[in-house]
Amino acid sequence: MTVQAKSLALPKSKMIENLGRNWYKFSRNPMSIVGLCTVLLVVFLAVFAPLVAPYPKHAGKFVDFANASLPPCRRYLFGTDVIGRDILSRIFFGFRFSLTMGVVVLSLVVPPGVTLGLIAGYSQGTWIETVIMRITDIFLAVPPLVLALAICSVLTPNLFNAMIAVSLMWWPWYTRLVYGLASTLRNEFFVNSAEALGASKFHIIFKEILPNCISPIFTKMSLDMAWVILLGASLSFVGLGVQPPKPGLGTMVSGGRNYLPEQWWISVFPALAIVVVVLGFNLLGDGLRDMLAAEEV
Amino acid sequence: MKPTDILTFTDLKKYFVIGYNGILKREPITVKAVDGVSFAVREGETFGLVGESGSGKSTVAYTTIGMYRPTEGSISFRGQSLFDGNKGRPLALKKEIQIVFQDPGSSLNPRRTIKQILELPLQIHRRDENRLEQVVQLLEMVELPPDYMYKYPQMVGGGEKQMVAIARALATGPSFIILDEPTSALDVSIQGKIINLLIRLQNEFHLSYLFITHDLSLMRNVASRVAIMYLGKICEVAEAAEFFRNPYHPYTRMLLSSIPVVSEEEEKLKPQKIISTGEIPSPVNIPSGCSFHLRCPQKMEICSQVDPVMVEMEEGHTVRCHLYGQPD
Amino acid sequence: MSTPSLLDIKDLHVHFDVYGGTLKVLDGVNFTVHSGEKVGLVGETGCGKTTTMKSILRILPMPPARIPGGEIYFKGQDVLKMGGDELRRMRSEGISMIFQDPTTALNPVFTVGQQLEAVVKYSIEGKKLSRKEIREQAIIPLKEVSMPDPERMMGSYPIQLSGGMRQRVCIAMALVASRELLIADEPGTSLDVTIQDQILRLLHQLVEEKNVSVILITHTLGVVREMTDRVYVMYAGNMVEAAATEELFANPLHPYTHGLMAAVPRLTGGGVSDGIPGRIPDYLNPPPGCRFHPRCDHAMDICRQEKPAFYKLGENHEVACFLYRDGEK
Amino acid sequence: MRFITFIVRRVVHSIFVLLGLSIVIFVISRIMPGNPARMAVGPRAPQYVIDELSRQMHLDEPLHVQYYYWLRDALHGDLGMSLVTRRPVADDMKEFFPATLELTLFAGFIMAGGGIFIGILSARHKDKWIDNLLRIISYLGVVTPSFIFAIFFLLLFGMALNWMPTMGRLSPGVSPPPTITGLITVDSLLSGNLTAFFDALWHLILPGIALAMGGLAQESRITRSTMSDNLTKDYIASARSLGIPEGVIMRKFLLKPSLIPTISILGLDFAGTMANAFLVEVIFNWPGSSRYGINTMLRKDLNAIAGVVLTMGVVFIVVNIVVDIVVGLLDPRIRLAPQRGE
Repeated sequence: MTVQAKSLALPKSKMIENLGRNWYKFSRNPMSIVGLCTVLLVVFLAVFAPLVAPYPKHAGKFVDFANASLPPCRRYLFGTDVIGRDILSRIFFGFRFSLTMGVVVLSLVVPPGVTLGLIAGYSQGTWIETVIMRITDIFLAVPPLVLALAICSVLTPNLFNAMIAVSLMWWPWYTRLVYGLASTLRNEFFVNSAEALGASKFHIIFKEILPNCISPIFTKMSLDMAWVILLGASLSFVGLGVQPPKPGLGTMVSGGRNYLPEQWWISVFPALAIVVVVLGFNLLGDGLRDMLAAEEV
Repeated sequence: MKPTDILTFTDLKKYFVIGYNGILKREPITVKAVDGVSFAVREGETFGLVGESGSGKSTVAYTTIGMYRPTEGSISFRGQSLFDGNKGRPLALKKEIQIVFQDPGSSLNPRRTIKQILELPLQIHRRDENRLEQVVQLLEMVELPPDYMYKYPQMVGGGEKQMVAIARALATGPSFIILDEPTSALDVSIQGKIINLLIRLQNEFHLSYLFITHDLSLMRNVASRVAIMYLGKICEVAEAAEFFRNPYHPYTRMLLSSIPVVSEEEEKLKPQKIISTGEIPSPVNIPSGCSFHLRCPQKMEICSQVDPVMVEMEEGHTVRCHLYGQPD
Repeated sequence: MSTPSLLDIKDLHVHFDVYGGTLKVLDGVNFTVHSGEKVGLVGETGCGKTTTMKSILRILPMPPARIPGGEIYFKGQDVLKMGGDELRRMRSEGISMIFQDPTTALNPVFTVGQQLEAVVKYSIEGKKLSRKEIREQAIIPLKEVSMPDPERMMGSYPIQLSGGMRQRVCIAMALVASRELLIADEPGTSLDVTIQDQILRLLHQLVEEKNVSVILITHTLGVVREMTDRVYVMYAGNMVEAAATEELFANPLHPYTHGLMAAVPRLTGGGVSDGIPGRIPDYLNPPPGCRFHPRCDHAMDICRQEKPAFYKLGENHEVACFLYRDGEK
Repeated sequence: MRFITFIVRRVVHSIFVLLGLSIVIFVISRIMPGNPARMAVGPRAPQYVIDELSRQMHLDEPLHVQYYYWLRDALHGDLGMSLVTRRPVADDMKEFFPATLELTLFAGFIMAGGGIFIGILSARHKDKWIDNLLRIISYLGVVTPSFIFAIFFLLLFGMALNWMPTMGRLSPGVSPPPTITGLITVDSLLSGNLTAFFDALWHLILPGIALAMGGLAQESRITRSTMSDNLTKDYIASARSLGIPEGVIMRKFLLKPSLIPTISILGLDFAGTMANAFLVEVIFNWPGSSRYGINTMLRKDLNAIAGVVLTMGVVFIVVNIVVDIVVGLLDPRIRLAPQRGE
């Protein structure tokens, strides 16, 4: 009666077939592919900035008044700023700051936010749920940028403190998302059945409920990458994020503001860079939602 | 030797507070989902519990497996109470009582394979044997091919999902299974297979069942004894054949006469046309006296004042209705 | 044909375009209703009953749905070729449909009164009525469905009503818009047995009074036996058998109908049959020939190759099965 | 009756949230490295002045006592002194806040009105060229931060085409109306000074639209997707099958249920608008409390920061309550939700 177990291993064809099905749903909307390519390009430029940028030295302390305020030309595709630094190269390095901001904030925010949301969602009707959700409500009572500004202003302004400020502000959004999901899943019969079997709380929260929340969390993470970069640029713009001479995209836009409209390229190109990065992550996020949402049905 | 009782319900009550009236005085609005239910299931028997929505039959099931704690009264399994003290139910007792839910779609986790689903009870209750072999055995027990273990629930049909749920219930080697409307969500053509499978398993493993459904024709073919519930209370209990041949309680008769049947003999069996009238009252404000009096064609004066008590008409056939005399 | 047919569906095909290909759901459906007749349509989940009915009123969501072939004649006119106004006239005066789930068939943010008045206002003779007259017209159907306190009902929202009440409101709305054909999609199946019994008896009485023809869709054989004159049995997108109700219950021919009849538990006890083995076919690539052959124990080679036509047996009993190809068993 | 208990519970809940917020802000202002008293009087002040000020500010007492005094003063409207303007923060807020309120309300109207209009337009002509065009525009709106919109608008309409003013709330020549509500457009209407009204409106357009773009995009996306979802619902098919003309279905039976999600996220989008006001006001030199906030933040003026953030919190909570009430009126399912029986 015992059956040869090895023959029952998960057939390779099954995994490939799943991949094919997901790619089909992801790529049905061409914009998602545009998003994916944009993100890959930005990541490539950020990682290989020193090799790829035409003037890597311009990203640091560098002065070249001879070539200051040149409009876009063959030697400087995006022109130079008032101190003669090539804007294109600085944008490549600027991508580094944006991506680090996004990755660091998300890795600081998602684990605690999701765990608190799961615990609150599972322990419905108990004081644990009330405490966690009330604290979340407080943080969500004020727009994230405002509180981030407040925290930044208190700390010495630099990229690291900006990341801390945004992270302090951002975890409640995940707690509320996962709380919503977990509190409905909590009443599904497969959870009741696991409890009746005597499964541990840990198993129920992390092995039964969490897998059903993965796709909405993943979709939100890719959309939030865009939001966090946007927020970082805003902080830098008002001088609370990346400090000159480091090439933060927001800082560059703010730096060029007083030279408008004559030397428009100093602000416009970094602004476009921000839009491109944020657009890329948004399109990627929507594509992921289409791919993963169909899973729910 | 009189068969011993495996599961005994004594005056079980379960009230839910679902809100508060007024802003200041905040007196609670309670729903009396189960309001004093007593019956016993014998070893190896299939005891049927039938009733419409709001009757409390599912609440009885959920309280038995520990999803809710009873407000009053008790449930005891082979003499041992299921709810002593407020610490959880011992694992040994959890092993003995299992449940199969109505909706196969929501009782299996869509994100876990059937192998993972079946492994959970094995991990908790039967740590000794080789896990993979046990899973294959369980699948064969419910007539499913072994390669089903790598599928996700949504890859299989409704009937097959319910078979997996039955396999999961059998995994701990229980002696009592609650079947909460196991085939209501399935088409008639698949229902037969599940019912016959359950009967075969009952004989093979000497299981006792509490079978819950609103479909009386199905109940006639499954249960040995039947109890009918209305708004949290039992109205009538009888041996199956007797229950359908000679129903006493007006509600039982009304329910029987409302069922659409397929053959002439069944038509003859149905009591003469009792026109069902009125809506099922909401369990929030249950009518006074006998809760059925608003819809009862043989309503008497006393029915709206005094709530009748269970009376034994014949051996094993009890009914709760003023028509049949009450102990003075 | 004796009396002129009110509704005549000829060789209707309906396909749905989805991920991975096309669902060939309806595969040449033929269905007729004569005026004043009560016709039952029996079939299990996913056999295409509701798709057929929705194509009559052309309320199938296109895309993903598509009608590659077939005609639907209502009083001699092909519905699929009707222009906007003719279609609207047919819907507001000819045919109306009672949806299966009363909780989703009523607009949640409008009162019962507002929805009923809208149906009256945009019906053909509704144009010349004043606001007051519209309101009076709207209350009448509520009384006809024996609704307690119709005045208060006009002002309440669907969420405030019980399942049974909502079902009655759906019937009332359908009464305003149907002079000739009423389609009831599984009326009351989502409700309790005693409430469903009230709804079915109400429907029966209204149909008699207004002598409207009815198509009653259901998956419960008992309901068909008590409520209809003639029955169609449907399986996987095809009509497999059609007959007068007593004839069908006395002498079921098609193996699927046999299996269905045997599977229904009887009040008289005697245990339950094992039902029909296997599962309904996948519409992406349905089995060739007769779509029931993978589950049929009488399957012959011809069944696996060709699609059986509707063979006539006796006065009005038709069956699509090669066992009866030459007229008798 | 249940709706009123719903609102009362909502208000009580908001008060607790506000209290929590005040604790968060207080903690932020106290974790600052360095002594707040020294910051207040500047580095060159003699030590005894600093010690005296510390005592006055109760800095020597435990944290929770400090919080108690701070809260008590705040409730009496005394938010402490601002370093930047040397005036009580409360007065600064009275002077600057109405300007921000006017700007954000103006942006709010554009966002709600425009968002719903565009959403309906693109849902009605689903997948036609106009729908795709609107979707791309709304996408850009979501993606581009408002300060970049502000700069583009400033560059294009302000400087290049010179259609609209790009500085302040009123042109120099125009006499401002008497301040009744502090909102120039409203005051000028009340006092019948039409030239000031149109001039103020003219000044509002550029910063207002720049601020509203993000919210406009979100609102139109939500309206469009809800409308296309609801199109497949049973009650729409049922309305069609009962002969109700398509136009009536779209305008009435489809529109009302589809607006509910749109309005419920209005609160969230309005928050986004208030946050972005910080940047737009700096760019357009708009004398609002957000620009005041930025200046105080750059100079670490703790009391002012606390005042600005607290006001922002109060406004946001009030807006959310209003949104909940409107949604409750629109959607009977919330207003009359029956008791959850078994």
